[in-house]
Amino acid sequence: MTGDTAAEPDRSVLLDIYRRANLIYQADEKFRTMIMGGQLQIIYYSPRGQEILSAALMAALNPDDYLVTTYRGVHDQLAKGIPPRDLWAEFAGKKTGTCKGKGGPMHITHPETGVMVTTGIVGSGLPIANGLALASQLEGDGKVTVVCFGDAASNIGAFHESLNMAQIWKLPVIFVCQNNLYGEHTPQAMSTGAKELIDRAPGYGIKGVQVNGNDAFAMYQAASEAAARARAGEGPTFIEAKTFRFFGHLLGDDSHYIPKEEMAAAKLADPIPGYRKALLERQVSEAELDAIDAEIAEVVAEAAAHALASDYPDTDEIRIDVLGMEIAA
Amino acid sequence: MTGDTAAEPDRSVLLDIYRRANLIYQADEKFRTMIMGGQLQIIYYSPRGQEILSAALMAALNPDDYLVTTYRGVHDQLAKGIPPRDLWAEFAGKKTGTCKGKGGPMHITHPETGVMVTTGIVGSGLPIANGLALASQLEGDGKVTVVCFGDAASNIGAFHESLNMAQIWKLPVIFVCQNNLYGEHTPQAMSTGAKELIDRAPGYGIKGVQVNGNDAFAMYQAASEAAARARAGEGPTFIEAKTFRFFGHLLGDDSHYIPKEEMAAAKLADPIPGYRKALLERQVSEAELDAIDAEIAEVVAEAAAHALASDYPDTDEIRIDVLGMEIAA
Amino acid sequence: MNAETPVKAKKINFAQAINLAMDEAMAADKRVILLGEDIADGQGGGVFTATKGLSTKYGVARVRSTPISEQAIVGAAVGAAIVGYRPVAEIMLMNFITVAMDQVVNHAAKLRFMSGGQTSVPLTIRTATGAGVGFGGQHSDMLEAWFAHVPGLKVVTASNPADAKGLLLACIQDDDPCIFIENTASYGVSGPAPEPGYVVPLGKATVAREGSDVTVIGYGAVIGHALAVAKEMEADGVSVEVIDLRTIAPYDEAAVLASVGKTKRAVVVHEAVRKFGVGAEISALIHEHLFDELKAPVQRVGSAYAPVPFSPALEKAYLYSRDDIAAAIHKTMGR
Amino acid sequence: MNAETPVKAKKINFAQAINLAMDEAMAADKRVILLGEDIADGQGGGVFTATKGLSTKYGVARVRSTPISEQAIVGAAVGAAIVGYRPVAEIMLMNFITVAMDQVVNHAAKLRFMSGGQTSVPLTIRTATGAGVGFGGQHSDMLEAWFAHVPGLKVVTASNPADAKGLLLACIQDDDPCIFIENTASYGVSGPAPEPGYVVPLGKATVAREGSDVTVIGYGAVIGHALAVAKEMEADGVSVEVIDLRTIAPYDEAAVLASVGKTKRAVVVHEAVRKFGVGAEISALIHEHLFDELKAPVQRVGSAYAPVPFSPALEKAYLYSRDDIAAAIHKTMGR
Ligand SMILES: Cc1ncc(C[n+]2csc(CCOP(=O)(O)OP(=O)(O)O)c2C)c(N)n1
Ligand SMILES: Cc1ncc(C[n+]2csc(CCOP(=O)(O)OP(=O)(O)O)c2C)c(N)n1
Ligand SMILES: [Mg+2]
Ligand SMILES: [Mg+2]
Repeated sequence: MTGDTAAEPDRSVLLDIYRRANLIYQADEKFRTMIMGGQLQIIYYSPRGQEILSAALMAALNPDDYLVTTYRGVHDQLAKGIPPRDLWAEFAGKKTGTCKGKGGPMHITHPETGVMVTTGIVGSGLPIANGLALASQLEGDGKVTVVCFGDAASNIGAFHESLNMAQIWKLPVIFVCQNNLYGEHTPQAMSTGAKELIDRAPGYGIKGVQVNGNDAFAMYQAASEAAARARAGEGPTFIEAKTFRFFGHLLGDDSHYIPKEEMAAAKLADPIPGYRKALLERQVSEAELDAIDAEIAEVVAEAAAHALASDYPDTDEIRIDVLGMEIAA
Repeated sequence: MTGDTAAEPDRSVLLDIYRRANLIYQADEKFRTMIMGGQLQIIYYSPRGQEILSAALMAALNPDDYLVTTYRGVHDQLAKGIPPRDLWAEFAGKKTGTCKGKGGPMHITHPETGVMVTTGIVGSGLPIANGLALASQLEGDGKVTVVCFGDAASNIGAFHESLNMAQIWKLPVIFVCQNNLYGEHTPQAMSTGAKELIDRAPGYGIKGVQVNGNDAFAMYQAASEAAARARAGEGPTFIEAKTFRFFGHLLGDDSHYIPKEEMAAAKLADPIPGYRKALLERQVSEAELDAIDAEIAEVVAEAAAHALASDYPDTDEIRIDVLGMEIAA
Repeated sequence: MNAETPVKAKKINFAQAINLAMDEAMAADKRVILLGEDIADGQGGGVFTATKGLSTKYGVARVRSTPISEQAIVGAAVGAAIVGYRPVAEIMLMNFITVAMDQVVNHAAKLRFMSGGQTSVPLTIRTATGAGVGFGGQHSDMLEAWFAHVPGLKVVTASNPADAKGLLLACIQDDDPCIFIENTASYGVSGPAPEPGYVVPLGKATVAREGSDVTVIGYGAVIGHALAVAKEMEADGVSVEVIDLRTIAPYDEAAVLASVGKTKRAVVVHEAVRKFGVGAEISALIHEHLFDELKAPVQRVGSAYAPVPFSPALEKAYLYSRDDIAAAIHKTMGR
Repeated sequence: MNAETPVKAKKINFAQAINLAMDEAMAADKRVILLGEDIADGQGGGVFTATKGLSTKYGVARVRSTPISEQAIVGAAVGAAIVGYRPVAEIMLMNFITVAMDQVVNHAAKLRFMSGGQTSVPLTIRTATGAGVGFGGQHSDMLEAWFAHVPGLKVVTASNPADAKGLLLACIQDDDPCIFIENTASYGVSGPAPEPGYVVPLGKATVAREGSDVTVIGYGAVIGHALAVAKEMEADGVSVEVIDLRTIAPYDEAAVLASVGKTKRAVVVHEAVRKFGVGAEISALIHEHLFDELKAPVQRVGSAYAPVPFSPALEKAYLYSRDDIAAAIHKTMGR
């Protein structure tokens, strides 16, 4: 875990993190409700439990920094700033979605907020993140690229090649492993030879930081330091951020493979009430937080309604965006 | 480098290593002569400089242990026991070759001596080695699988996936990185983020050993220990064996990318005369070694002659061994 | 089985059929082992439950949940296969095989040949795919044409559960590397259960329906659609023969040519993108052999030239349809 | 260039032509960058010297020697491309692309579509391959049919140095991901040098030789052989038209159909394995459009259904040959 304690972030940053985290929290709840209620027919990878990690991480970045994430990406995408209505419409396969309905939940792209790629192939985002960072390095635009992935993804070849390349080229990239301790139904110890994922850092000579991702303060600090390093040309950082997912791999997963005590302990440490408590202890009022919650509830409700009300794309879209030139009918 | 010093191996082992190393040395010289003289038209990856590493490694194994190696494999293949005439004929594309001329230099297989796969794709031998070791583990046959690869190969995804899988399954496999400091024309520091390749071991929780591969005693000890561990069910070992290649990546390479002083120092430390000297210091006589050399010279000459005299395979062979069933003409 | 079991009515779905094939193979031969992500019962018996119960029955040494390391999975299968094991590697979805193509194409397919016949590679790769389930661009591709183009590989898929069982068992028993393709949308689809021991020989097509006017050639889920179209066309007085290839490569050329030699008209159908697909090979073959006898050029039906879209509206526009099959048949008849 | 230079006689080989394309592209646009193993001058300027001098001229920030990490190479190219760079990634030999197929197929090819057109992927992958040079099973495969079957990718190859220069430049300037295939055996082969700025448009075939009796369709090194056969056949009174596709996917259907519509006979030739190859697609297309006009079924020439063997004796048996092309032409004429 990060050793040094820095000064706590400003109150405005703390509230910003709260806002991002609660948007994720409420959006996730709404997605689950709609799916269970049959209003949306999609495979859904809930980020419940990982909200604080993502909110603190994105709060430490600039709006135009790049993000690459995965199928379990709702938290990252919303925290990075994608307008909920655009995201929602994409999840619903509508033409008003971020990608005109072509990508869907696993393939969200939204360049205006720096969300460049969302991939459904485990590990594949990392090599692409290097490319974004390489462009920034050549361009000298001062942007940082963050790529998020899971613990189990750290066992695939692309992870290895990417951390190595980033380090030798000193790319401005932050590899954020959201370690929720499971890959699908397999616990880390069954799939990973390393005692701690962070033990992989020396194999690339890369700076490694292990952090409690559910601790907004620690996570924000780790991300800020990594971003500063990247912007200073000092190269990449590998952050292992410990967290937990409460709804298993995909919605409907009964988490049979998670020991009951482990699940219970995780729920006790739920970062959402934890962070609220931390803010209350820091002279933020209940009323202020409730107001934010209420505002977000409206945004989420509107986003969902917009998605349902929107039209599906025209079938002609099948011939568009395949190549630069439109394909003949 | 390995810390503990064990008792020196028996005289018979020392001579065995000498014999294997000198077979490689003379075979390599003959190959180069034949190629430069136009008698063989092949791409040739000389193992010159890596003879002792391979000889000591194979001397520490049983004849029926499995080996997986690469395009730069002559030293491993001969040290493992492939009859020179069979190897030679394969290099010449003749039907008397190990693979009837179908595989060629980059694809030598000779199950009788445990040489199961030679691959031309960097890094691909490692996953396959795990499979051989897995079969041995299930079979309980006590065999060990050794897979050899280069330093630069440690930057490809397959390396990562393989060491991890071997460790979590405690497979009886030894990963031998023959670190000759260059991959093609690229020095290690340009391609590898790790300070030392051995720093990658903790990332897999695997036992790692760094050794001077050109030191027969150290190499033999490291290999023996790794084999014993594997046979005892204690799992895999990653051996980083430092060495050097004197003829560059492939024959004809002028080594322009190797600093002159580095090459000069390496030549000064040439393991072939070094080992001869070590044996002479251990009461082995010049005459004894000369006799071995002479015997090997004959074997090599015969192998080369046999290869040249042999026939090419029938063209019908193109339809055989593609599938179990012969392909119709 | 007790006396009351209504044997004739017994049904089985694809997931169960595939499970059964592995179960029988594992019972018969201890060298049959399974490798794949989450395939052991502790991890749920596979995301599509195709391996459910097998680790409990045969142990986790033989039914191994793996890390997410497809190169290592296929590589381990290759290594074990060349020393006599018969590994069945599950690559959860076909698009994931793109990270392991080296092991499949450069090694599994070639080691028999490159070794001069010394090391055969009796492995099976099971993998699921197919559009129509909203999985989007990276989880739905039909890539069978790639593998069919690689000498040394067999490519197999089934149109019904009984065949799935019989074909998968044949793959496992076969001495060559086989790619066994399962249809994501079909795991729950049921059909008559096969007898124990049922094996379908590789390389043999079957006539799924006899007809005299036109031959529809396909495989996998296409066959159900083709049969439905054939039935509809009966009303129009068009007699459609349906050939189920079962083995896509090397395919049963004789069966294809015999049928088209009889009907003189042919339509090849697959879900994969039409361009450069399996249908091109079969069309070319038919023309090469039956040019003078054909009453019309062979028609091809396949999906649009596009990645698989997420939106259901577009996914439909992407996918081949029964209407497409019917239109192609009419085109061959219109002459 | 001084006054004595005999401009008209200027020759250039494939390696130089390819180098020239990158040189011009880099000079014109600083977003053109090169990635690949050993491509910088410190490492020899590429194993086939195709990038020689470029790192010295444009710096090692833009001409980057990489680790042996093909996924990272292609992935870095994809990432840089979606933010406007125009990376040219060298995958030394085509078989090595098997470790990076995920990046090529699931990402480069699909990101434009999956993003709803927001991120195009203007990258070029240069890769060498081809049998006949004794590289054996894992360094010689022609895999163009795979990529042609993937919507979103362009596949390009050249039959002469000038085209190589013009086509590669077009690939780099193109907004879609292009696979540019080079022939290992041809790097040293010379031809007339192109004018500076010479670009060959993608998607346009060319008539390499006019003829009236039969059309031979091919690409890459095949064209040289086809032209030689055509010349020989002239003596027999057979007039052979040769179409050089140049872009394999999406290919110039109109040019193919126009030529065959004229000659009424066609032979498709490629070095890749015949089965499920590019020739199948073209044969199917021609029959679909010109069935009534064809005087004979389209013939396909390709290599044997086998891995590429090492032994020169077998490599010859594997490879398509001029005799095969001639025999196929005769077959179409024999009717
Ligand atoms: C190459 C590849 N293999 C397998 C899968 C199937 N798959 C999707 S998510 C997943 C688990 C990933 O776990 P982890 O990286 O820990 O991320 P988490 O889902 O826990 O956030 C697997 C196996 C895939 N998408 N891609
Ligand atoms: C996947 C792949 N990429 C690239 C190559 C080309 N290549 C062959 S050998 C080699 C260098 C390997 O270096 P190293 O692993 O250090 O082994 P050495 O040759 O030094 O013994 C390269 C890049 C290849 N064969 N396979
Ligand atoms: Mg996880
Ligand atoms: Mg090396």
